Amino acid sequence: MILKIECLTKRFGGIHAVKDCSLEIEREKITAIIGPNGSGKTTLFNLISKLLKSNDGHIHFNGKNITKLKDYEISKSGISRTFQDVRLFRNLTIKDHLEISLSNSDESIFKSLFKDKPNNAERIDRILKLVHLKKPLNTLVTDLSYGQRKLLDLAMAIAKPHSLLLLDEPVAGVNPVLREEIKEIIKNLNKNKGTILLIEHDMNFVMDLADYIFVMDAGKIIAHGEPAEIQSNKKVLEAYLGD
Amino acid sequence: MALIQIIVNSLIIGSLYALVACGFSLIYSTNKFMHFAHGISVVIASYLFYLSLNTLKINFIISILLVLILTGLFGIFMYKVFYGPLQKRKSSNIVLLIASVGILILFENMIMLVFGTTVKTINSDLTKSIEFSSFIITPLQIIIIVTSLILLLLLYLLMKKTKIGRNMRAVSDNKELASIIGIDYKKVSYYSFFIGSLLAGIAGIFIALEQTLEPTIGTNLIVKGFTGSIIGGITSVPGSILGSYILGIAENFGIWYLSSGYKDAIAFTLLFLFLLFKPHGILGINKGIKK
Amino acid sequence: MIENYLIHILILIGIYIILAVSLNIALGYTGLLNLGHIAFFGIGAYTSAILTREGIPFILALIISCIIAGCFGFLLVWITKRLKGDYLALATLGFSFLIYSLMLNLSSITNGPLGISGISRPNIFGYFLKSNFEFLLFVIFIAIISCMIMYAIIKSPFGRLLHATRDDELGLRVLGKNTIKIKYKAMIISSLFAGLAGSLFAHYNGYIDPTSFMLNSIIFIFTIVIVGGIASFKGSIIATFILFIIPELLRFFAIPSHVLGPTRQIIYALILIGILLFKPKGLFGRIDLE
Amino acid sequence: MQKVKIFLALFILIVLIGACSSQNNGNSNSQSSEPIKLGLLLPLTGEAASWGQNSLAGATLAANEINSQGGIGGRKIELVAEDDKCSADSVSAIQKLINVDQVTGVIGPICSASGGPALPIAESNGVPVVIVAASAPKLTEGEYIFRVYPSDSFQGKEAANFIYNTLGKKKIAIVYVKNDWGEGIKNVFAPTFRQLGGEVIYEDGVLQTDKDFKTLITKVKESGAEALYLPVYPAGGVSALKQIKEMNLNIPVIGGDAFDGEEFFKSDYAEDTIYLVARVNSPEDFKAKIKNVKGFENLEVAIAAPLAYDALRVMTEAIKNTGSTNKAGIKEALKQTSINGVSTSKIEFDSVGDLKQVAYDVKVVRSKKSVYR
Repeated sequence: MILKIECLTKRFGGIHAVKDCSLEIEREKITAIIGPNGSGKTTLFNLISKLLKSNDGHIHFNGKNITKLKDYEISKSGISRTFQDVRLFRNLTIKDHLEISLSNSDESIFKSLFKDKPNNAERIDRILKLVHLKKPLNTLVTDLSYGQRKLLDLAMAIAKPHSLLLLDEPVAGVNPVLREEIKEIIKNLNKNKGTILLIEHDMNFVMDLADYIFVMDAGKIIAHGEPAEIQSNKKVLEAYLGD
Repeated sequence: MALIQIIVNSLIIGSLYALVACGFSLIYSTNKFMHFAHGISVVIASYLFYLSLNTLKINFIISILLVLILTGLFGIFMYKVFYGPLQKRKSSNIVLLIASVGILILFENMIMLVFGTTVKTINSDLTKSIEFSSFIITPLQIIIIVTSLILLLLLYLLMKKTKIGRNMRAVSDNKELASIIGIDYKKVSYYSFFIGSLLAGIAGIFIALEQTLEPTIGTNLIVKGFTGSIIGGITSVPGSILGSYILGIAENFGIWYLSSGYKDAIAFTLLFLFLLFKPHGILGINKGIKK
Repeated sequence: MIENYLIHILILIGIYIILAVSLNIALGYTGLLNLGHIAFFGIGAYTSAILTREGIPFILALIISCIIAGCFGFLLVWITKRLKGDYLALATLGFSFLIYSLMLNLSSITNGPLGISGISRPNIFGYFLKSNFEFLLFVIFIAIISCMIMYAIIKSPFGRLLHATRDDELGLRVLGKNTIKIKYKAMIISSLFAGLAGSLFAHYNGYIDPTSFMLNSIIFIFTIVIVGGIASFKGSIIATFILFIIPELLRFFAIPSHVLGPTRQIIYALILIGILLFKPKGLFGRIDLE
Repeated sequence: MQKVKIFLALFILIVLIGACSSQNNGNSNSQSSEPIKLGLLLPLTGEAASWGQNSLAGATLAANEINSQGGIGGRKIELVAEDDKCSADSVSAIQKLINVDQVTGVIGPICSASGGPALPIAESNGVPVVIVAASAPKLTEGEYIFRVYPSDSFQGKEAANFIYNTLGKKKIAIVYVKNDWGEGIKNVFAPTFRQLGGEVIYEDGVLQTDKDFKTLITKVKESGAEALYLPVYPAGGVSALKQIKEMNLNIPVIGGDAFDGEEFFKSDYAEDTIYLVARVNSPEDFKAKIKNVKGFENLEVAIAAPLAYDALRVMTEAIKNTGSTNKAGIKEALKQTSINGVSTSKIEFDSVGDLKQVAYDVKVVRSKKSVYR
């Protein structure tokens, strides 16, 4: 068990975006959180990666309590994430983005000036092949298509040293061909022992991908289990069809 | 006994700062950039008033109206020639700020060319002092304080009750949204510059009567007005007036205990403290200021 | 004889290149809207002048004034780290006004409005830089070293983080980088070199007073970076040349002397506004702030 | 990285071209007939700009008169004016005068703030200077620096004597402008007044940009001072006097020499203000002559005009005595030169370079005119 969340709560004024959420993520498994839009999935992600401060409850990662850590500390402790609306550095190139993700010694001026920089070229190529991003290294991110920007965001999350990968709606607004490609990428990430937690509101994308599924509605976890159980679960259908 | 006189002095200078600050804050809250050249609108108003009274010998009341209208138009001229094109190109606030200081330097030196650098004063019988039991004040100073307080109310009503005011608040809150629901933010910007500069006109006339005229007083005036706006809340026009009174009180009581040389130091310290601990000021709205 | 005057202008250009490039590190590369840069220039100048007046050798005084300017840089970021955009610019402007009024009022240390005069020419290991030409060589040497250091930092992996902090600070934090610490380092580098430039200015001019660190000079140095183009190294260098040579050229025009002064200021203001209106990214810039 | 190297190499190249062309800075003392250039270091913008205009008028008048009598040994006088903005900008201004225009001598400055940084440069380049009005005591320490206006130390002493002995006021308040001129006068006035047995009951400095003195005046009223010594500039001074009248502070007000100018007399609040000024005669016929100098028809004439006029004349007199434009020779000549000036009857310099004979007049403003008290 790599990630353990206990009754995590987040209130915006009166309304509860996330209410007493508890869940556990198994190592080297693909776990998915599904639920209709506005069910608090993204808020949960933002609480885990500390873009938002929780009102109470706590989070354990690799056995350590990370509730009190700052956002960059949580990222440094091994959690990488992507964003639904991709965040990239608009004046930098693909190579820059991956160099920043890969390096962990660039924050100290002395090290970054004098220490001989490891040649990342080979690692960058490997990652770009992994995410099927076939673009010259020095293209500016502003010249990339929406899909390519998604792939680069994924590549950066993979490049950053991590033991848990959080994917926020990896295929939202992506053409069907690319959807399958991303599904493939996630699959072989998991093949070489990657632990993945992804959010998706599209149920059937997740069904044959995830090993374990949690279903959220109105900020609470209403069901969890193997994909097969979830598919037949009445409460899940109600939440989605909203009768 | 002198304490009451200090309070009166604070109110007088506070009112002058308020007259400068409210125009600046109106323009800032609508257009979201710091119009530093507002200081020169005040100076131009003073010199126009001097010109029409002393040189052209125009009647007092007509001169006032003439100066107010001309200063308002000067505000629109500045927006049309300098700020409009910059905003069309979506220049950042910093670029607009630097442009406004460029405009300040430009017109300050033009005035110096036209009117020369010697000190000018306007004599008026409004400055015969009246001695009360514990303080002394002149009719002009009473008018200044009363005008400033009336303006506090008028501007509050303008912003809250009138159509223009509502449009200004809408544009200042969200320019794109405002234009979607049919508010022509260009026209609103023109209005804000006209009214804002007209307020500068009022400030210019009173400063011409109360103090002496020099081309170089623009910079000092706008720095004090901007400090008053920050203290009161730069996004709230009535707040900027309140902030200016606080600045007036702080300065006068400050130099009552310290030397007069510290007057500006007190203002800058207050500015810095508010920027750090209460950047949206007393009445301002905390919108996107903190992380 | 003309080259004495040329040397004088080149010395000032050398000093202001260090100042402009160091401002660009904070403003252009890291996106910190620092209107208070001239305060570090003033702090460096006054520290160096006061230390050498107390008999401390020039080189030591130079280093100490850089360090003290750096500390003030750290202080400014620490104080304003919760602000952004307009309010950060306002706070830094307030900071420079505050430093100005301290220089004016702490007469026991800074002589107040009288300023400090008779600041000694630098002596490096016993060799006095008497003539301007020697001083110019010294300034060129320091300017080249400073530019190389700053250029190396910008081109290093750390430099990439500066760009990333400007473009999307949150995005960078999610990649595990402590952006507050990055901003501290950027401002310390920027203020350190501004202090260095201040010290050189004090020892060249031989006289400093608070008025040379006020609004006109705040906007002058800022305009150099804007005209050159933000986040453009050579932009800042070339713009420093341009913005120095133009006002000096005006001295040669046969403008009737009693309108000479105001006309010069008007032409300067028109150039500034013209650049902003017609070449917003500046001469060599590719980036704008928002 | 290589982009910067090319650029900085270019930077060094320009310098070397500039530097190696010639290191000689021998001053041209050719006897050819081209004009003798004299530099004017004056504040053409900023707060003291009106003084700059006056000096310009005075110097131009003197030059025109000399040129109409055939110049010096057949060589005409040519004036080159540079704006020192009454600040440390004087450094690049004087650099241009000395190095580009290769002036034989410099007239000015008006403000001590400009004199401080600039005069040492003239001294080290061996260029003779006759200061028009910058009155900070230490400015004339250089051997090449002379002055046709008394140093501040005189004005402070004279004012103390006048107030204590003539006016008979024992408790005095002093409000001075916080700049080199104001501070210089206060530093001499206060000790002198105490030595005479008087008491400086209130002392305060105001910023040059300050226009609101009501709280200050309240403090002066509270202090029970019998008179107010007010060495400030006219801009602040007129405002202060207006507020003094408004707040019924009925004690005599004594100003510094900066009040001596039509711009001050003509203001509506200068009535009954006493001020001390070095006896700088500015006779009416001289003012008339100034007014018909081209470009200065509507100038409000102040003492800077006769001062600049005399400064130029004593410089040209020294050049005539030296018989050449050799700067060192002119410096020596200036030490012995003595002329009948307009501003002061006899212009002669003491060992330091200040006027030997100084007289102060006490003047008072009566119905917009300045008359002797």
